[in-house]
Amino acid sequence: MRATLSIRSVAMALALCGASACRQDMHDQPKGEPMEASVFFADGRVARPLLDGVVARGELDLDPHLHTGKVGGQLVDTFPFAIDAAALTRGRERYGIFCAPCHDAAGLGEGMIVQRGMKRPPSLHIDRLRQAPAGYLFDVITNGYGAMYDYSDRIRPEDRWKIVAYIRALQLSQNATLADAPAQERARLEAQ
Amino acid sequence: MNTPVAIDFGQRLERWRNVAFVVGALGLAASGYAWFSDRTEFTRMWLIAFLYWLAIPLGSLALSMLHYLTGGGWGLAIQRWMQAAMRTLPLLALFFVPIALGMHELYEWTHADVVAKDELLQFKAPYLNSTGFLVRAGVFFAVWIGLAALLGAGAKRFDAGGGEGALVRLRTISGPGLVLYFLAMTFAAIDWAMSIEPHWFSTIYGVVFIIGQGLATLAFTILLSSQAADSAPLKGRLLPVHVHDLGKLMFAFVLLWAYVNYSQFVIIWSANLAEETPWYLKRMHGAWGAVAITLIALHFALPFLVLLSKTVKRNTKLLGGIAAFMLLMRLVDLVWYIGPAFGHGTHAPMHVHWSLATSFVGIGGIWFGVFATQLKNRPLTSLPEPDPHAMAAAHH
Amino acid sequence: MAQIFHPSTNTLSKVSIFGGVFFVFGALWLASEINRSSYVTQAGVVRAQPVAFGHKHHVAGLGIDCRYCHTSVEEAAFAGIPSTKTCMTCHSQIWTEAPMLEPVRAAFREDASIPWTRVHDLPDFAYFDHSIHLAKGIGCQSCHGQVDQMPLAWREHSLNMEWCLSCHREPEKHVRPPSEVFNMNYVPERPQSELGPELVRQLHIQGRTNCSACHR
Amino acid sequence: MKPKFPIYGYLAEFHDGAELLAAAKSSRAAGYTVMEAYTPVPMEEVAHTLGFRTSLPWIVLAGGVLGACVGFGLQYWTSVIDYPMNIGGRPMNSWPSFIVVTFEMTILFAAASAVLGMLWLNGLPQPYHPVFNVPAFELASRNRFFLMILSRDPQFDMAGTKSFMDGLGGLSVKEVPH
Amino acid sequence: MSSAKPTGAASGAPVIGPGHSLASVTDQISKIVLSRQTPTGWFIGLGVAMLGVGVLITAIGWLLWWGLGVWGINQPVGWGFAIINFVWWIGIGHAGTLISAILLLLKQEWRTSINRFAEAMTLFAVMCAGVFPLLHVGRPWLAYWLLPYPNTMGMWPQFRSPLLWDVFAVSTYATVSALFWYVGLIPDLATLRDRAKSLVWKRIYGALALGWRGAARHWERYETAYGLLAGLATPLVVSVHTVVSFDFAVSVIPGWHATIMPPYFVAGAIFSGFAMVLTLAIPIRRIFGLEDFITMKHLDNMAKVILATGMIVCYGYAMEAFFAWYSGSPYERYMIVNRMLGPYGWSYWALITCNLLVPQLLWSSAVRRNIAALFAIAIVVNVGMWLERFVIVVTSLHRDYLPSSWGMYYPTVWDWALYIGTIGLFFFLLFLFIRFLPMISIFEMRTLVPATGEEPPKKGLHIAASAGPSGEARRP
Repeated sequence: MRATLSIRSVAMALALCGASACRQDMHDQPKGEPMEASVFFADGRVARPLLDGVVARGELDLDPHLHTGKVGGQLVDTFPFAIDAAALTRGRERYGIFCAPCHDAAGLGEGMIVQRGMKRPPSLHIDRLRQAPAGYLFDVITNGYGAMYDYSDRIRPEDRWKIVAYIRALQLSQNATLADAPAQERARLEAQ
Repeated sequence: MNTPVAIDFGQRLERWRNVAFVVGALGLAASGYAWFSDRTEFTRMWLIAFLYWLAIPLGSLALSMLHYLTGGGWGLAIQRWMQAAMRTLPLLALFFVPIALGMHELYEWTHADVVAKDELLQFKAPYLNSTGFLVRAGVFFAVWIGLAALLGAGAKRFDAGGGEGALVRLRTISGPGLVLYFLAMTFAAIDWAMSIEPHWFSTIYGVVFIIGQGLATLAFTILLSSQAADSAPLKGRLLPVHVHDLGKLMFAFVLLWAYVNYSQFVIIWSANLAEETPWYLKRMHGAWGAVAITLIALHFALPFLVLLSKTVKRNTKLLGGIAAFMLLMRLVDLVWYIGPAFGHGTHAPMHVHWSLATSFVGIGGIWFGVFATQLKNRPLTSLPEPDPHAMAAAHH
Repeated sequence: MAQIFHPSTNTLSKVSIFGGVFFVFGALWLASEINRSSYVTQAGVVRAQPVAFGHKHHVAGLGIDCRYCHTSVEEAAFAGIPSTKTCMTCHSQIWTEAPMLEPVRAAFREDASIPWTRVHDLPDFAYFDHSIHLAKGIGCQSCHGQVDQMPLAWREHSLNMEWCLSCHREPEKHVRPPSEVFNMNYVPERPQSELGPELVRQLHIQGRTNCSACHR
Repeated sequence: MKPKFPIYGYLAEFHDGAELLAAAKSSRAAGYTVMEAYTPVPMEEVAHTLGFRTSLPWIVLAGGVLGACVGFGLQYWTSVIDYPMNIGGRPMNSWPSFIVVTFEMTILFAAASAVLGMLWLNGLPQPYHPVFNVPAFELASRNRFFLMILSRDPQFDMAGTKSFMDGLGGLSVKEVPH
Repeated sequence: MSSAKPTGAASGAPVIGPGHSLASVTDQISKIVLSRQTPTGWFIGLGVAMLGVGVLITAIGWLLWWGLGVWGINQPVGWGFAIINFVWWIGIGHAGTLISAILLLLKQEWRTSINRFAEAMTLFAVMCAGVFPLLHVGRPWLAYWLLPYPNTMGMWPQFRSPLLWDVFAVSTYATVSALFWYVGLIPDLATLRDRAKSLVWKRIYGALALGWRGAARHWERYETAYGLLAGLATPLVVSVHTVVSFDFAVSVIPGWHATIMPPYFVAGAIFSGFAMVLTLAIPIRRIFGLEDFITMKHLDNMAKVILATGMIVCYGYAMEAFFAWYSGSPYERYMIVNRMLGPYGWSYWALITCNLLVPQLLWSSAVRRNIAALFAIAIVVNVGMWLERFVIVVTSLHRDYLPSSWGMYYPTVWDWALYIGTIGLFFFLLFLFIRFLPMISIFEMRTLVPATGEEPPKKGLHIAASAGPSGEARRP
């Protein structure tokens, strides 16, 4: 009897010590951190999907040109903002991140994922795509096309337009004539 | 070892007294010149010198009462010095007159135009006003002189063989007497020194002055004892144990001085309130800052380290030397406490008028002369005759 | 009186006093070592995941950029855990029958979340912001290690506060040009001792070590 | 090493401290140097008669100085060098604030060196000591005073020392076995 | 000595009863410890104290389980009972060190019979005090974070904070008090080892005595060490309550921020500490028949110390009140008005009654000679000093600069339980101590016995009471 009592009390004491040492109440506070699991919401997520009709701050799409690539339901071939060198640089960077895995850096559709079994996308340099309005390319990025998922949740509209601009530059680069190069460059190229 | 001709301390005292009177008179004369040439500077310096010399009689009053209450051989060793010092209080009341006359030079709250522009001074006017100042000064001196007289009478009765009854009476006076001294000195410090900067306040201020007075008194009496130690009648009566006790007490007061000053400083420094810090800002920058560091080094660190040693505390001559040094540092401390108050702004340049020296020796000379006269009126020591047993014990 | 102790107790008692001192210090040292060990910090410990996702395969093998999945890393505090849809962008087409990916497909079908195990979980009272670190030239690799070489992810560093502070106190030792932050194989062009202080100046890096920088 | 004599020393018992002091003085005069006295109350003079002064105050002073250095050094290093942090605009080296802990560490180190130094110099703890072999020694902590001449003394010899100690006028002289 | 002409302070009573010898002192004090018979009162007392310990354990358990919310603290009074009781206990502890160290340095022989007991009181009071801040940190299992050690957070404690000074001051104080107490015990443990009858107790006391045998060289070092410890403990004890006062004074709260706080806190600590010594000594000398060792002179002297320190404390109150007005600061002025007339005004006036008015009775030697009156006054002072901390903490915090955050403080039953619990713990430890260790220093009492053989007692000096024969001769 005495033995069990003492064993029990020792166990209790150890448990108490252990419990106190491991209390991480400040480390894990009863608040939601991004993408934490939740016991409160039925779907178990802290991150809440927007309810119908709710627009997040800064996400109100009032400009159809910017957000859909269409004006009056028609795809447009103009950019909603001026494209400069900085925009192209940004577009190239975003293209490299999001597009190049399939479309490859040159836009030929030979990306690494395609080599691993992804359905091969068309080259960006086919006539259909070269002649397609910029709004079409924007629309494909925004809503997906064929096997390609949409990227609207991963790329902001402004960046999508910059990617489009970069694709335009890519297309130009693959179909340019000597006459398109600036005079200096032309001279250099001719010399070769 | 035994000097064949016994030197009598009384004779030396007489010589010193004559010198003191002459020096004092010269000093007062020079200060008198300052009074006419620059009334403001004179009054300020006079106040510092006055507070310096006031410390010894008042400290004597307080330490005597403390001794009556607690006992201890140390008190016997310096009892006569303290009793004589207490009896000089009326002289110091006289020396207060230039301060009363020069109030206007010292305290901005006496200026009606300044007060009219200053809400805080108007608020404090019920306390900080000329009439109140004078009445309170009268009360302070009445309390101190009265206590000194009561104690003097009691001591006289004890000397005349009053025995235990006289002792009990002395103790009966000393208890409430200490309370009265504490209160009077606190408010005197507020009136005479703190109110030079009338916006500033610190609740420990009175205690700082009281500790300073105790230290000054101990240093003065130790110095005197060390001078008297090898001549009659102290020779053989002043034992190393007394010196050791006095040394320990001075050590304790050096620590107390550092303690109260540090307490005041760190509380104000840490809280960093705009109404308090200017007092220290003035005293921590430029030349005044150098004085502050000097005080830490020489008013605290040096005596602290030296007095740690038991050998030093038992060496009469050495301890006397340290006591003399402490008396000097007391003056530096007072100048640092009060001097910057007259400057404006937080980086006021250091300024000490020459009349500080003349007032210092003027008041001091006359005071010491009167003190020596008082001393000679009574037996020079209350220590008992040398006792072979005590001598033996003292050698350990 | 008779002896009550054996002569050996003299040595025993002396040794036990000084031994006791060493024991106490030894115990303290041990505790501090344990606290910094991977047993407590979990640094270098591979975490089990519901799906055996290989960073090494996806990053080093396929060349996918960090930001393809961790999309918000440049503009938000939180780098972002990819949604199941991101996985399915490719895996709706390739490895569609792989049993290993069944949890992903199931989650996608049922609109549920995959319960990933957090590898880098800071305490809730520490507020870390990815975007500012990238903007000021701290590479992914500086904190997360060579993720491109991790088959299954582990925590490279302890994430102890002393580790955070080691960089905040001396950012010049860790900073790189902002263009190189995603480079997993970055090698400084010039000696870091020269480049670091220059970048700190250029980028106005403050290396804040006051409490409220991280604790709000 | 085998001890030279079969006993540790001789222990003489005295009735009061004055007798002990006198005995210690005459033993000293007789040329004995390796002695120890045991008293129920501290008697400084006996230790001095045995030719002993302690160096403990220096150890304590050293401990105090070390404590002060460690105390201020710890604060300076942590607050100025290792983790400088602006607290309400106060300087990194906030020496007015550091005085308190410096002081406490000084006291702590000095006190610890006083106690440990005393024990160390005294060779304590030493639960076993030959002198405890003498039954009467238990009165050393009550009202008896003892003087022991150790056999390690160069002048020691079994018979001569015994007779010398018998002549000291104590209550008894006993052999202290090893 | 007792037959010599009166040398004591007022009463002239001796510090040890007549007719004692080395043997009788040793036997009488060690008998209390070694005797098989324990007074029934001890068992009753221990039982009651154990009830208190039970309350303490319950209160701590409840607190750990539910968190600090079970206490009455909240905004704006965040300190509440925790700091009040901490300061109260620390203050009580101070008398022990003071009696032991300062009176030793001042060669006040009357300290000898009460110092051991007072030191033990110090230790136990510091233990009780420590409970409060440790629990008040909220997560006591992380209290070691207060110490500077190379931690994984890579940071150090904030040495500019008086609360950290407190950590150092109190832990140093606890350590040095324990050392001082233990060192003082060593020769007595040897005495008990030599007197104990059973081998078990011989071994226990023998192990604790570290083999002490009273060698002259050992005594020399021992006395040196003891004297040095006293010299170190004296400034330490002053520093501890000074630091406690800094906890308040370096802040900017009206009612806390006053430069007079350090000396007045130290005096207050001694005031309450001596009151507690009286509270304990009066019944104990009665129960254990120690009237020869704790004489009327002790009681008289302690009463005088209480009176003196009480006057200093009241000086502090007076300065606070005067400067609250003189400062001209509206916050300071409001603070003192609120203290006197606000919702907690009752506590201020109760405090004035306990600490200012009642101790004035001690001016009368008739009161000082009346044991019952002394006991009652001591209790009143204990209460008064608790009230002082209540007034300082609660009235200053509950209405500070921001009227919008004014509030009231109501201690809960758990606040009271913890407070009562620590009182239980204190007495529990004290009862154990007086049963198992000599509550009076045996070897130091032996030095008070006339004619120990070292040298005959000297005649007292005129007024000098204290520099008795043993003082100068034995103490370094």
